[in-house]
Amino acid sequence: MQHYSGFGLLKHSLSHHENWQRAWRNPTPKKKYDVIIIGGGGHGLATAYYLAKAFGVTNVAVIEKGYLGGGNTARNTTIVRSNYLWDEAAHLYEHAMKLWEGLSQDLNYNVMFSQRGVLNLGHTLQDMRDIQRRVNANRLNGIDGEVLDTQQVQEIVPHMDCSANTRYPVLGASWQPRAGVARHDAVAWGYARGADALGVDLIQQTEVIDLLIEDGECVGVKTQRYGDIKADRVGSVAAGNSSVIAKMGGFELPLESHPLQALVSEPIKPILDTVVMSNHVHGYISQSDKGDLVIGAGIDGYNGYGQRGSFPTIEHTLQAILELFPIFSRVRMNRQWGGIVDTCPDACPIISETPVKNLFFNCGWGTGGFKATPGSGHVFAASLAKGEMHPLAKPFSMFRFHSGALIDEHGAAGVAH
Amino acid sequence: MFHIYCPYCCEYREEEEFHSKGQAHIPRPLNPEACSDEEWGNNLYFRKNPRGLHHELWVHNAGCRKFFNVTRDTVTYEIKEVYKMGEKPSIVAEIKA
Amino acid sequence: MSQKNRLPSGGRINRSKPLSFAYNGKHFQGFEGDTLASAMLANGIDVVGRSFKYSRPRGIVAAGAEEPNAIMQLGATEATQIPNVRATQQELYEGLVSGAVNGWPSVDTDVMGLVGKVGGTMMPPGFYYKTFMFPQSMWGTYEKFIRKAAGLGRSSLEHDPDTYEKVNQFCDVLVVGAGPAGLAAALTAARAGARVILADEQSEFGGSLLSSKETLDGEPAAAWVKNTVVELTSYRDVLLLPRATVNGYHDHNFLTIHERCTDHIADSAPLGQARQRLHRVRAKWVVLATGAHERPLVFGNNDVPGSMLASAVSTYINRYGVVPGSELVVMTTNDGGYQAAFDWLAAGRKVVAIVDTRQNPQGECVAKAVGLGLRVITGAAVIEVFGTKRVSGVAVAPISDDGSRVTGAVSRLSADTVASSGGWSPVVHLAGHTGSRPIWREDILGFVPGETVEKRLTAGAINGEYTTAGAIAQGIDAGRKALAELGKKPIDVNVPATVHVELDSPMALFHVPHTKRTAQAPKQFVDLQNDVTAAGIELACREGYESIEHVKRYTALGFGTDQGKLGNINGMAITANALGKSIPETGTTIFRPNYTPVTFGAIVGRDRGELFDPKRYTAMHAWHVEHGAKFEDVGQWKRPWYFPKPGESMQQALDRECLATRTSVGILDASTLGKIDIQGKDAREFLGRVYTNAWAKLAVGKCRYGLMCGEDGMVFDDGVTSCLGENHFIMTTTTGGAARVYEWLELYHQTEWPELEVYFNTVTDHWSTMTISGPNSRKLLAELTDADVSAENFGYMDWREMKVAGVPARVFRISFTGELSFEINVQANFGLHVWEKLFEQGAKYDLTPYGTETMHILRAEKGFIIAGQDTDGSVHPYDLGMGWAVAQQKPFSFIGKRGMAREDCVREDRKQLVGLKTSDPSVVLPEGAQGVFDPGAPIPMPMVGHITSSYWSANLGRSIAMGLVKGGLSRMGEKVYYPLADGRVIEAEICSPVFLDPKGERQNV
Amino acid sequence: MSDINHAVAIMDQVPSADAEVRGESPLHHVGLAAIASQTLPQAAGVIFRELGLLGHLTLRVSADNAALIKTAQTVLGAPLPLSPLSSVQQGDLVIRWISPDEWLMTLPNTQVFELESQFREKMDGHYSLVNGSGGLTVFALRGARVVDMLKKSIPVDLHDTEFPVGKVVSTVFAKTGAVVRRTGETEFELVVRRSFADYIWLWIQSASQEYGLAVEH
Repeated sequence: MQHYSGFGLLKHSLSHHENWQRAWRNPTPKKKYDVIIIGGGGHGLATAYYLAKAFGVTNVAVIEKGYLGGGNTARNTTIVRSNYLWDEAAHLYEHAMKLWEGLSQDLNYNVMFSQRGVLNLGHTLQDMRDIQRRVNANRLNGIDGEVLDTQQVQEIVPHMDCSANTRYPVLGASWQPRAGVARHDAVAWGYARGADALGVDLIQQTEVIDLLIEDGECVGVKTQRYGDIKADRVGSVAAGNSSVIAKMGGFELPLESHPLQALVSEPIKPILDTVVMSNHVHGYISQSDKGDLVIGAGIDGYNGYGQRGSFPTIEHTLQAILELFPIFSRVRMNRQWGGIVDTCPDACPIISETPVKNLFFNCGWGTGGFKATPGSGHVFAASLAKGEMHPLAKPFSMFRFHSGALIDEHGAAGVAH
Repeated sequence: MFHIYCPYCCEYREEEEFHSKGQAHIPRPLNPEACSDEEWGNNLYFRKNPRGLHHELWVHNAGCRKFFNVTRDTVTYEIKEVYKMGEKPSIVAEIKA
Repeated sequence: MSQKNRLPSGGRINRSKPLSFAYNGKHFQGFEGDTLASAMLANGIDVVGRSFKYSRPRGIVAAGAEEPNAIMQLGATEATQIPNVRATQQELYEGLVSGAVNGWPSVDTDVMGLVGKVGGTMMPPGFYYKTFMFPQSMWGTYEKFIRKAAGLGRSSLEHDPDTYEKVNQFCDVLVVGAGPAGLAAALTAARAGARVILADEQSEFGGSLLSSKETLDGEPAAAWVKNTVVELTSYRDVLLLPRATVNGYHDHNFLTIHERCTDHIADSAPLGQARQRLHRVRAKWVVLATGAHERPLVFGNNDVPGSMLASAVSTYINRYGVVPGSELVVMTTNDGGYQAAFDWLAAGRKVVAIVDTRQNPQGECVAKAVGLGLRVITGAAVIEVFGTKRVSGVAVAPISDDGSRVTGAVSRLSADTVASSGGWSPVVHLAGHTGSRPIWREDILGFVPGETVEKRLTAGAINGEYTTAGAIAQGIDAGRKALAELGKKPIDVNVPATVHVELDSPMALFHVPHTKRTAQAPKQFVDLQNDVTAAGIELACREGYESIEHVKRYTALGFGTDQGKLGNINGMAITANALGKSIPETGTTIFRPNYTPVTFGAIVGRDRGELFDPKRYTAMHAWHVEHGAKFEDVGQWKRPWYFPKPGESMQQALDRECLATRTSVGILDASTLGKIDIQGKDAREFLGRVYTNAWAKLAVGKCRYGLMCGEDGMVFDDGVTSCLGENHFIMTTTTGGAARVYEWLELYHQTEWPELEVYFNTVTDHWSTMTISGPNSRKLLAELTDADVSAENFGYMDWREMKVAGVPARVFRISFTGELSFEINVQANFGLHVWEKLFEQGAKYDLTPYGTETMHILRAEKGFIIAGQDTDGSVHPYDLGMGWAVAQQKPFSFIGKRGMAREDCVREDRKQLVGLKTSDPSVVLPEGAQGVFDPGAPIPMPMVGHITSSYWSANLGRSIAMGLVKGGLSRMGEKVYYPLADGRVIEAEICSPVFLDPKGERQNV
Repeated sequence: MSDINHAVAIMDQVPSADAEVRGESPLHHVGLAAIASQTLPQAAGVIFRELGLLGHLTLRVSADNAALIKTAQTVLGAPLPLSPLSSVQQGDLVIRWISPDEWLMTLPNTQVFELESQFREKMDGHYSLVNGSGGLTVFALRGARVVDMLKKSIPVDLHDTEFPVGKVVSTVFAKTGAVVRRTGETEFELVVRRSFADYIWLWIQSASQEYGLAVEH
């Protein structure tokens, strides 16, 4: 793999950048693989990368119906944090956080992971109880976190209205300094380049139209473009389309795919240096390196695969933002869009075996997928490599919805992020 | 934003007056005690979540407060039909063999 | 001030109304009717900004929404700052203050320009992915510089003085765009009596006709526009919206229109007026007549100021009376480009040459040009521009007929302006917002709207129909189609006669060749705002970023505030060429709202500040305010939190309120509790199904506490329900849970058990509820009623009807404090009256008002839970030690019964709610503290549950707490440790949550 | 006076005149009288009046139950508006269609108990009649710009062909709800919940600003 560096840029500038290698090949698939991953988003590509890099499984194909990183990886608002309430979720997201730190170097691809800190605001007494509860749990789980009072919040976000005369005054916040944002597309591309270099075949523009199942065992996939492709194990990482793949396997998932909308302002000069989230007034905001204010909130209430939602959601989101930042009243919204998020009843993912042997699912990330990308990929890769679930993944079995062992993170996942 | 015909108010109203309540036609088991954990869990949580025609439950919560069913394409967002509680849809997704 | 490029006559500006404006601190003059852009050009301002990445000088390119360069900072005061205003869309007003958004020390002499020149070669697309990685710790520093360099204008730092309106509109036909097609469509629909909205982003209706020299029915085009607008104005059901951009096309024909009401008057709205108005439109039919944007040509240094769109040159001359230069070279791939030369010549300035990329163009305009003595160079192209801050000359060379390479010697022409026309791109943006993908048409070399499920029609240039007569005909046709669908009878509208001009077919040219290979040629810009070049796109493709979305994201093509209106089609074509694919194969990126940016304030409207969210008040709210209550937000309610006396700390106030209630009598405004009236012969049965406990035998006149669970068996609400009559109950819910519980009951009634004869009615607001609590409460009540309220006749958990202070009331003898309590309910219209009478009468008992905090303390002393604080959706009744409230033997399987029997719900070691006494009674555990059994365990420590409620109890003279503890109910007397952030580890002992009066004697007296 | 033996408990909730109890409408704290004295209806595009302290009764009964409907109409001495979104006004009595089995009636508060008693006497079957007088109030709005103001507040088509005089809709009003009835070409009436009355009053003031607001009392 061609090494990326400032020196490399200088060298290539002398040859007018005409000699850069391809970041990844465009191969035609083999007849059979050890592992096929359905879905070339961040999680799928990370899974492939770690399969090859960490677990020595290189005979792997990632099959993507569109283009790499073209789903929620391309549409999320790039927030990365690990301050989740319950042990199971906290450990999984912190596992991801540790991989984020150093990911650019590991991939030799700058994913611009910017640890600028995340504030989760509290506006009611119960908010503050929940914040105390979560931060205390985080600290005892070895995750950085502090509870801040209004004054401390104001110091971190000088332009936010922390006065007492707002409808829901800011009473305080939880603060995770190690949290932040990353360049979403770069994550997919970095993993793709890394996986490709280790021999993984990335098959784009190829839709899986069925699963090959022989007496209860998954032995591969049927694709529109290349017909049948065999595999010892198949992992579905299809996010919003997971229920569609599950249907091919003859079972249902505890999922509903909802539109999740986000928007950006026009680029403006730096004015917000951290990530601010509020469950109560229901919105969150950060500023990209390009200068756009990146804004989002909750999912739309109905099922939707249209990658778009309803306008009132945008209105409510911006109402929340102006409640927090009245000075942004004259800033303008440049663009809005929507993704398809597969939400679980307990706002936690599914990383699981399925009723079909050798068929594994990684889905249900709802609004919390991007931040988990490295950890999700790593534990799913471990599970696919060994054929049994990684300890961090075990609590996220789809069968918890039978036993009742849910992990309710609605509090921590209150607004979509 | 959807424009939804309320079968009780008998006119189109804005989506803001309604709430989606998810998949329709999931009757509560008559004898829950007879359900295994698996059956109960399936009834409680597992959903069709189709890409395409979807029969879903909506409530006109800011209007007449009646619940009713909507058949909607989850990709184009076209509403194909609305029908009252207890009625059967006339438009259904073709069953994949 | 001189306007050296202003023509003595012509255009639609008012020379008798001069307006002065400031740009970068210098003062200039323009006229009424100018845009900021036309006024800048009139004054010979060439450089209006610096480019994003290479910091190259940039000038005005276009005359409308597609302008990529002239992005200004506007505003005379801090509070009225507006970032990123497009000069081509900003009408000039007296005293307008503007500035460039970047460039240091100034946009003319910008040091970053040097960096751009030197570093530029090291900044190919995605360069930042390839560097700034080492050392890891440095990224934060690199990032600061990147952020500083990026961004365009700046946000105001003060509150916006203006207001923004939002209006819901409904119509039969919404016509988007008031050019020839749109006007015709609107007229056709309006004449037939349809409800029509016609919106156009410009200050005047007319679109292309405003800068056209065409005649319609022998008169200037403007006359036809005027007559049409006059007729439209005469119809009652027609709404005409100039300065109103349709920005978003959402599902089921819902569109948003951003109307700029006063932006053309000042940077802040006159008193009493809204600055902007957002129309939320539901249209039965939509006619898109959004026109087309001219495509610039991509050639070397095509970003040097003085390089403009051919149509823009014509617009500035014909509409604004401004000639943006003196020596013009036109390069065109089609007949349309010639008009710029004709207009330039008519304005009395020199046309150096018309460079037509076609080998042998035959259109009438060619003959006309020759006839006018203009030099027409065919089969050639301008391959490069000379100059830095203004075009000084161009390099012209013959090219192959497929436009792929230079075929001969390069000659140099001197010029200060290059007008280029690469043909037209229909404005299909809105058509794509609801998921429909545009279709490529080879005959017009452009994308047109694709199939849609929406009730949408299109007319005019958006369909590739570029003649005025054709556009008007299509507009009329669209209007008639809509009328037919609406069942309205059309009335004829005539297509005015126009002069027909014979046209030759255009040439497909998206990337002008150079003698050097693209990578080595001077920069050929595709997206000016984001500094995306043809070489950059080819590099992205070489590196494997092959999807058009990859190219967009890797190079930032179309990411600007113009969303690539000029560059996208050229970019796609160059991508297609680099990949050896066709343009349709490559496809477009997805079009999303907004078409042009929309002010946050306009989207928010008046739902901000005081009106961000309702404040709900009880009938006694004014009294609470008067008596110095501090308030707590509970849902949307403002509830008294506590009532401090002057000089009192919160804790002192709470201690006083608690003691007064336990020793004499206190009063709580409990009106916010949800109340649901339930009637019907099956009411009892229904209660039995939704509550966990039994209701079959509750006698009339009695009250009972109940727990409500979801199907998962987890508690989600609780409250007291009383039997008012054999078929009549009143249910109370938590304050926050009222709406949810009511919908829950309706859901089960309407979807599961419609056969049960029962009706539910919300009566929360109807009753004022005041709870008097404490040993003296009976005395106090007795003094205000004739009814017998003695223990014998009015027992615990009974309710009685009586008059209190002369007001008919229902009084419930229930207690959330553990004291003798009476909950007095009267019609809310009389609530304050009774409340005040209680205080008059209660003075001698020192009747003490208390708020939610004291209520929480008093109930905690008794171990009563608060749903939502002591529960979080993950605990069932047994976890709460409230198995006594679950009637397993009920015949019907109540909601929650099956759920709480699931494998995981019957584990022994579930977290269970217990009382906790700190070993040091003076220490109050913080709520939210996490407990461990082994304080010495290493991180991550195994946690066993958290503190849900914790208070200082003045009555007990110690701290008390409730919390969840793993297996807690079977660990009485054991110790739990709570390590806190400040390093303290607090030791507590597990105990019963009932800290006071376990036998309940106080409430039973 | 307690009526505990009946299947359904009703109570005369209005104090007798001699009790000297003052009733307070939800906007009592605003002091509308004072504001009214300072505003000029002639100059205003929107004219506001609170019709407080009215009797509000909600009748729930299935429209399919012909017998009960008939009885109800006899008791009311007025027809129940059976077609969706319609209303009936007869003297002081206004009956609004809310849903296929629900009607909201307003009448003088002092007549509520009498009517409740009549129903209990005559109606035999599955229905409910609930007194909501304390929880609801009526805002009467009139003026040349009332429609424009309402267009900012509710997502309903108010064009006279779509919303004729007499039509009733329950809908969202800003961030709460209201029952909206057209009482004249430029006259409307909102039935709103007590706890939201202040919010809606604030909203109406703000939304009417550009047209001029007057208060009547």
